[in-house]
Amino acid sequence: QNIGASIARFDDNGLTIMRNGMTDHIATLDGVELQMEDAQDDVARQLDQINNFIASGVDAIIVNAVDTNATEAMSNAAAAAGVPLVYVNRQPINMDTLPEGQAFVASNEIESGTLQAFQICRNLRAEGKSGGATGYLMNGQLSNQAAVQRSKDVYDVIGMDMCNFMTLIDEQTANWSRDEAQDLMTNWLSSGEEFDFVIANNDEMAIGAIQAMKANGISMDDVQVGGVDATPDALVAMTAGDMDVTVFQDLAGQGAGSIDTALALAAGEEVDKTVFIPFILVTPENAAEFQ
Amino acid sequence: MADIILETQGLTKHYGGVHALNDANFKLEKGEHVAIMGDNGAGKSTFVRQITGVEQRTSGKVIFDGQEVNFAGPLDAREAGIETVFQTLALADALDVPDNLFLGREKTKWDWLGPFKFLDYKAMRADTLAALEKTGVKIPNIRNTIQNMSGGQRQCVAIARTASFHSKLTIMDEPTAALGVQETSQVENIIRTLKDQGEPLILVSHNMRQVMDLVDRIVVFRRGRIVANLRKEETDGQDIVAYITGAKTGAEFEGAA
Amino acid sequence: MADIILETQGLTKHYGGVHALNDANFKLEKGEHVAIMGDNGAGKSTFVRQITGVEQRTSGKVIFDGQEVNFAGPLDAREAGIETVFQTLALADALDVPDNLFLGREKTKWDWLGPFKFLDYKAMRADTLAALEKTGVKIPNIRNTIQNMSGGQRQCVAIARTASFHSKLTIMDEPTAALGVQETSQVENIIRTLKDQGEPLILVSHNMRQVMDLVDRIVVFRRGRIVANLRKEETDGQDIVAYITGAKTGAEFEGAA
Amino acid sequence: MSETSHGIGGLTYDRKKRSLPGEVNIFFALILIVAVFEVLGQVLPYMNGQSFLFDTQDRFDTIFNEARLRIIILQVSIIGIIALGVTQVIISGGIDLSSGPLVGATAMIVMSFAQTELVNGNPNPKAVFGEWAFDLPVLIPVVVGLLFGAMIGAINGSLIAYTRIPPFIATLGMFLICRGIAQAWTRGQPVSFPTEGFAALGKGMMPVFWFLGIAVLMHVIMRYTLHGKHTYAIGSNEDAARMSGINVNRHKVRVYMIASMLAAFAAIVLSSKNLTAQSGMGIFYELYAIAMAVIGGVSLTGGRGSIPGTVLGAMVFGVIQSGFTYIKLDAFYQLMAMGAIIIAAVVLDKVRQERAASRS
Amino acid sequence: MSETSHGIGGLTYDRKKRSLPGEVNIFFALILIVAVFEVLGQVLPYMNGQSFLFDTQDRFDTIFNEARLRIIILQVSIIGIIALGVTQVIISGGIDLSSGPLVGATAMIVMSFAQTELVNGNPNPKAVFGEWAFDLPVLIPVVVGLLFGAMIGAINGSLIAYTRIPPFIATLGMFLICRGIAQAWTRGQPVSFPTEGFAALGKGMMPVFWFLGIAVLMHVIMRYTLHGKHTYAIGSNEDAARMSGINVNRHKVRVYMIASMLAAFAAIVLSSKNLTAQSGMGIFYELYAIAMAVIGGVSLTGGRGSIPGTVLGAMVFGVIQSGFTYIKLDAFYQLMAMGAIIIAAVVLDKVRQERAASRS
Ligand SMILES: Nc1ncnc2c1ncn2[C@@H]1O[C@H](COP(=O)(O)OP(=O)(O)OP(=O)(O)O)[C@@H](O)[C@H]1O
Ligand SMILES: Nc1ncnc2c1ncn2[C@@H]1O[C@H](COP(=O)(O)OP(=O)(O)OP(=O)(O)O)[C@@H](O)[C@H]1O
Ligand SMILES: OC[C@H]1O[C@@H](O)[C@H](O)[C@@H](O)[C@H]1O
Ligand SMILES: [Mg+2]
Ligand SMILES: [Mg+2]
Repeated sequence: QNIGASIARFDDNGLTIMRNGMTDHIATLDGVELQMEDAQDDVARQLDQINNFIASGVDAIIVNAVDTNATEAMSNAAAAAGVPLVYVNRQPINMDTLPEGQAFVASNEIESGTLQAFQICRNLRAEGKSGGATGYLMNGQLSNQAAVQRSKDVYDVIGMDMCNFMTLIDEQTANWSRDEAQDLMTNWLSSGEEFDFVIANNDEMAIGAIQAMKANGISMDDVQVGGVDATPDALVAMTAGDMDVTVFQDLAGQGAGSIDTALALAAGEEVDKTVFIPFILVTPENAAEFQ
Repeated sequence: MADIILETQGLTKHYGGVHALNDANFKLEKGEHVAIMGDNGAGKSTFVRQITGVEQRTSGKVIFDGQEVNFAGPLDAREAGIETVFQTLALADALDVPDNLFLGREKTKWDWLGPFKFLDYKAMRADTLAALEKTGVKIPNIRNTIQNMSGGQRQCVAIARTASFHSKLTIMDEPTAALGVQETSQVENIIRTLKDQGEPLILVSHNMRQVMDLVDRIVVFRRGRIVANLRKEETDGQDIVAYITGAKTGAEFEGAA
Repeated sequence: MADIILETQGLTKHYGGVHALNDANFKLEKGEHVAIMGDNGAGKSTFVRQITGVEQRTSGKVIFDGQEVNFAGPLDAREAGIETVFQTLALADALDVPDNLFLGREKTKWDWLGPFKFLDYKAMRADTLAALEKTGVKIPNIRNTIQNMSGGQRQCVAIARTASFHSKLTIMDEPTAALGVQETSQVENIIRTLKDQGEPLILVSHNMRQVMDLVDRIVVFRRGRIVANLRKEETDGQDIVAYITGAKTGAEFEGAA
Repeated sequence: MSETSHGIGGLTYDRKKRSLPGEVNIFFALILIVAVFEVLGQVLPYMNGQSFLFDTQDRFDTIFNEARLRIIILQVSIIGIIALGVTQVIISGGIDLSSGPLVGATAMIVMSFAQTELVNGNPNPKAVFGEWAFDLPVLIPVVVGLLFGAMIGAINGSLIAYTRIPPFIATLGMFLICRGIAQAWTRGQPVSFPTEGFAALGKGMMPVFWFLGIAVLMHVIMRYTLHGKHTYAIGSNEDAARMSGINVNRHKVRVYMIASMLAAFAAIVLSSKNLTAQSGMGIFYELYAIAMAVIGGVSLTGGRGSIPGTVLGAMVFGVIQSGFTYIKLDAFYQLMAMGAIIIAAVVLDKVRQERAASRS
Repeated sequence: MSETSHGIGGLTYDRKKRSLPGEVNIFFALILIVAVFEVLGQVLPYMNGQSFLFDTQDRFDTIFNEARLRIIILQVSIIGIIALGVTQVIISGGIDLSSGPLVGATAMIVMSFAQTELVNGNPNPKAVFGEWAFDLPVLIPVVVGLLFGAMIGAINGSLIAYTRIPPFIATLGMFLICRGIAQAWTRGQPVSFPTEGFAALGKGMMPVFWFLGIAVLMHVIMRYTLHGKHTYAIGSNEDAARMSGINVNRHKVRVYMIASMLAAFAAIVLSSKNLTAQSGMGIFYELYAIAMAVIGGVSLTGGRGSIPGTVLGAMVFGVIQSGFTYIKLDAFYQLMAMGAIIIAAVVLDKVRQERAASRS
């Protein structure tokens, strides 16, 4: 059996965990070969990769979409060639009209940002700051849907009655990067404004913000910091008492699940068209479970 | 004054601290051939560059064909009717001989296509051969690129280009410097033809024999200033050298240099 | 044969379909000054480029100072003792005069620093003034970049560079083409000094007077072939022109061109 | 005239010995790369003797693996269209870094004018404008896109021509500006669900049709028209072109406008092909487009190169990309191998050129 | 000698009228940009009269907002180090696109040799090698990194010098190769938790110290040593340099080696500053490094530019970046504004240059 997989970006931290989940799972299976391609964050390249897989005659295709709006063209290409297709991690836009022989195993980004921001809101309340709290929001890459969605989740939470005591002083992008987040945070700090929280679209940026704040002598007890991903680095920061909130998704599980689904489709079996893998909130209390 | 084709008044060019051209007052009559001589660095080419708009002058006036002119670039000068062979030749290295000869005034077909009109390669090639013939140069393959031409071949292409088009004034900056014996005499014939046709010429040259053979009048530059203005009949080689080296200065130019 | 400094046997260079140099057999004795003449495109510079390793020859042999040589580049040729003024001058436009004069053999301090040894600007500037003095050129500011120099000033810098360093053989390709009257005679003096010092020279020139004044022997190129080899005493200007134009061909070169 | 030797002064020129055009080298490189993949298919044990270009499983009517032939050219057609415009920019002595981000910006804008009202009977969930912008005739988004491209190109060209700043800087600035426009347009949200008319522009093999059609047109322009000749002249020696009376400034504006309009057209085809527009589209396209041109023999110092060369350069990329998937090369090593092959292709070209130059 | 007029042949040269060095223009541009931000701070209603550079809240001992001064230069120090090396590459007539990906690759490799055994008392969750590679002396990762940089630089330089392929292509190939290496090293996993010794290299203001220290060194090299002079000569006229007897090939190898070693060093400082290495690090650094050099007056056609210019060019970026956060410019518009300012800075420089050139 030959499976071809096209992954949005190979040098992405979260997706690397998912990729590893896939390769580890393949190693346990006999006679199954997995060929993985890096779409390098390029929608068009991803569609081309699918066509290349078709030219090579693979038995099934797995897609981690660069742009979940572009899935229709991919579904069409695979359906026309009669090759089964599984979307993983990112939910395709044409989910209601998926052709025969296609399925998805994904999670819903609405959860991640919401869980994160809401927990920060609760922590701030617990600290007695419900009279008013200010903070910063760090965006991931502005062209990235996860980033756009997670930021939107934050506004939605802040818009709720329970959390509308929170106001954003400023939001800027640090492109998922720890380095840019450090510089951005330091720039914010140089204005000398008081603030109570920093919400970042991912853990790397949250860690960058923490490093900058610590370098400027700010106590991590006074600031709520939240990220997404529950990376090992973030969990260490959390145990050290620097980071307050992160969100975990079972990326390795998604990866393995996508392979099983693809094999089942290739074998002509009936499968569930949709498998939702939920996000899980991580705080210092349950951090140990994820290490 | 209707018979003056070119006049400069107080033409001056400074490059930072270098005073390359100072207060040049120069006149050229219609049909007249004048040579400009002078040491290396005397300001001859600088003078040519100010007239043709290659550079913007520091001060002074240029009057061409009865009108004060301020050419923004060499394109303007050419459109006004000044054809120039620059000392640096101004050829496009990666193009071949006909391309260079017709650069900027190609023969075309289907002109309604505007900037996308088609080139009439055939006609241009034929005309190129005719124009080069006059310079006496030998070129094994005119479709080779200019960068593959010898120094003299390049110079002949530049001269042929200027000589192929009618103009109100022709300027040649050391046109025969790289030419062989035969080619030089051919180019001198081209210049004589211009004279016969009544087209005025400014010839920059270091070649005394050539100057004495060809022109009506000799203007000498020294250290950026005009120091002499001599009718050919009233001077000779030794006299001119005296002006060039600074041993003598023209009466009307006292105080210069 | 110990007194032959340079010999070429059957030296040939073709560029695609262009036969620029064919079967050139040439000899130069130690201390001898030889001129190369010929029409534009006759192959003179091509000959120089083959000897100095600027290009790789199509066939033939070059024997320099008793050894067969195959220079991979001009660097090799210079290290073997050949100093050349190329027709294209080979100057670095963005550098100033002393930088160009000493390009490739700068005066330095603290040589243990290897490639990072320090430049001795002061010494180089002083030497530059001395070397330029000999060419008679005038330059307002030697710290201006070469691109801001006039044609003749550039040529003088290239000549001063070659003349400043001792060598086993000096080659000059049309060194005075762009020079004024005074500068030309200064450069001719430099060449005479070389002659007095017994340094051999190959001079490419179109200037008959200069050639007859300076050299011992004249070799004429025509259409890529050597067509005459004349001792100065046995020839004159008209005779040479006859060879250049093809009206005559040297007895030992029958069959050529 | 092609019978004469084009010599003057009684010299003869041996036409049979003249050098081959540079495109021949690239063509050989291309053949070589294909051959390597064919051999690898036979030699690598896990490939079970598959063929790269030929149909060994009897899936197609001809002897070729037609799916392979199609994807090889399909996957480079869109960047190829950009490369055609970039080719003239580089020949003119410039460079255009803004084409990649321009693709992203144009795609977003164009798609906003190409949306349908109903998606599977429901209102379009990604609508950018109101009512009036739904189901417009396909000409409207296309014209809007081309006008936007023309505008960006005119700005690039004017900056370069009239302020004399280096093209690298002008187009790097425009690179950032276009990325900004792409992201600001919908604040990062993708735009989807085009009309059927619009979707037809990039369907199936349409991108290939556009690429090759435009290539022929651009070849004629570069080789036979005034525009082409002046582009080469300016790239060869800008001062000389100016002194010869070419209006260099106006010409440069036109060159950059054509390049940006082609990039905009590529964006139209791309968003149609993918049925969506996303602000991150076109990432690194500028680099690949430039690389295609250079592999095809276009000289980055200007004055030299050709459209057929660029088409071949694009094919090299197509073959490599497809070949990697074919031999199942690990994605980590694909980048490295791609880098090495780009270098090798150009080295090969150089070596053959030098050999040709020193041949008797 | 500085007293004489450096003229020959009896000519006088008016030293007082000579043109100012180009760096002065960039310095003015920098002042102008700072002034604009100061004014915006006063003018924009939501800024409540804050100051960009001055301490209005009495937080510091001096009148300056020292935190601002520090971050302005800190945030450009690492790319600045790369720009210093790129400056000599561009002056030599080349270009280096590989520096960004080289940062990513070097960071991954270096960090693998800089890990601690225990993190908060637990075993390092990110260990790349075994036991033997833990808690090595800081010199080891540094030397490994510099050697890797030197190797990449030597390959770049040798390709460019000996096969004569365009630097754009050689380093674009290396761009892809380095990206591949960065990703293949740990198959995409980040490497974290360095030793304290290693973490000290990029802590606090250390990056600034390295940047300015190396800038001084490079300035001396470019201005006063043989290496510098030959770099300018080759960039000005490579053929002339060759004919004058400079070993151009060997020199180019050295130029690219220095550039890559500086990029590798930047990677060391960067990964130390961030306490992590990720394969995507350094993305677009090559473009920013080139832009810093060009804004600083380095000419992309070679032969012209200076290290102080590049330092000022870097400062322009630092001020812009900090200024944008200061005025809370919407992220979508930051890119556009950055693009516009880069263009404007270079246009300003050009205009002043031309005015100076035509001044009497
Ligand atoms: N762009 C420039 N910047 C500074 N100095 C310049 C510039 N152009 C020319 N010069 C100087 O101006 C003076 C006059 O130069 P010009 O080229 O006019 O001399 P010329 O009389 O044509 O000499 P030649 O006979 O050698 O061609 C020279 O000293 C030269 O160095
Ligand atoms: N790289 C090249 N490719 C093709 N043809 C060339 C090349 N270089 C020179 N030629 C041709 O070879 C012939 C000899 O050129 P060469 O430069 O040796 O002439 P020359 O005798 O030095 O002439 P001049 O007196 O004009 O300098 C010319 O016809 C020239 O066009
Ligand atoms: O696409 C890139 C992003 O993907 C997200 O899923 C992840 O949480 C981020 O850390 C970032 O890597
Ligand atoms: Mg002159
Ligand atoms: Mg010659």
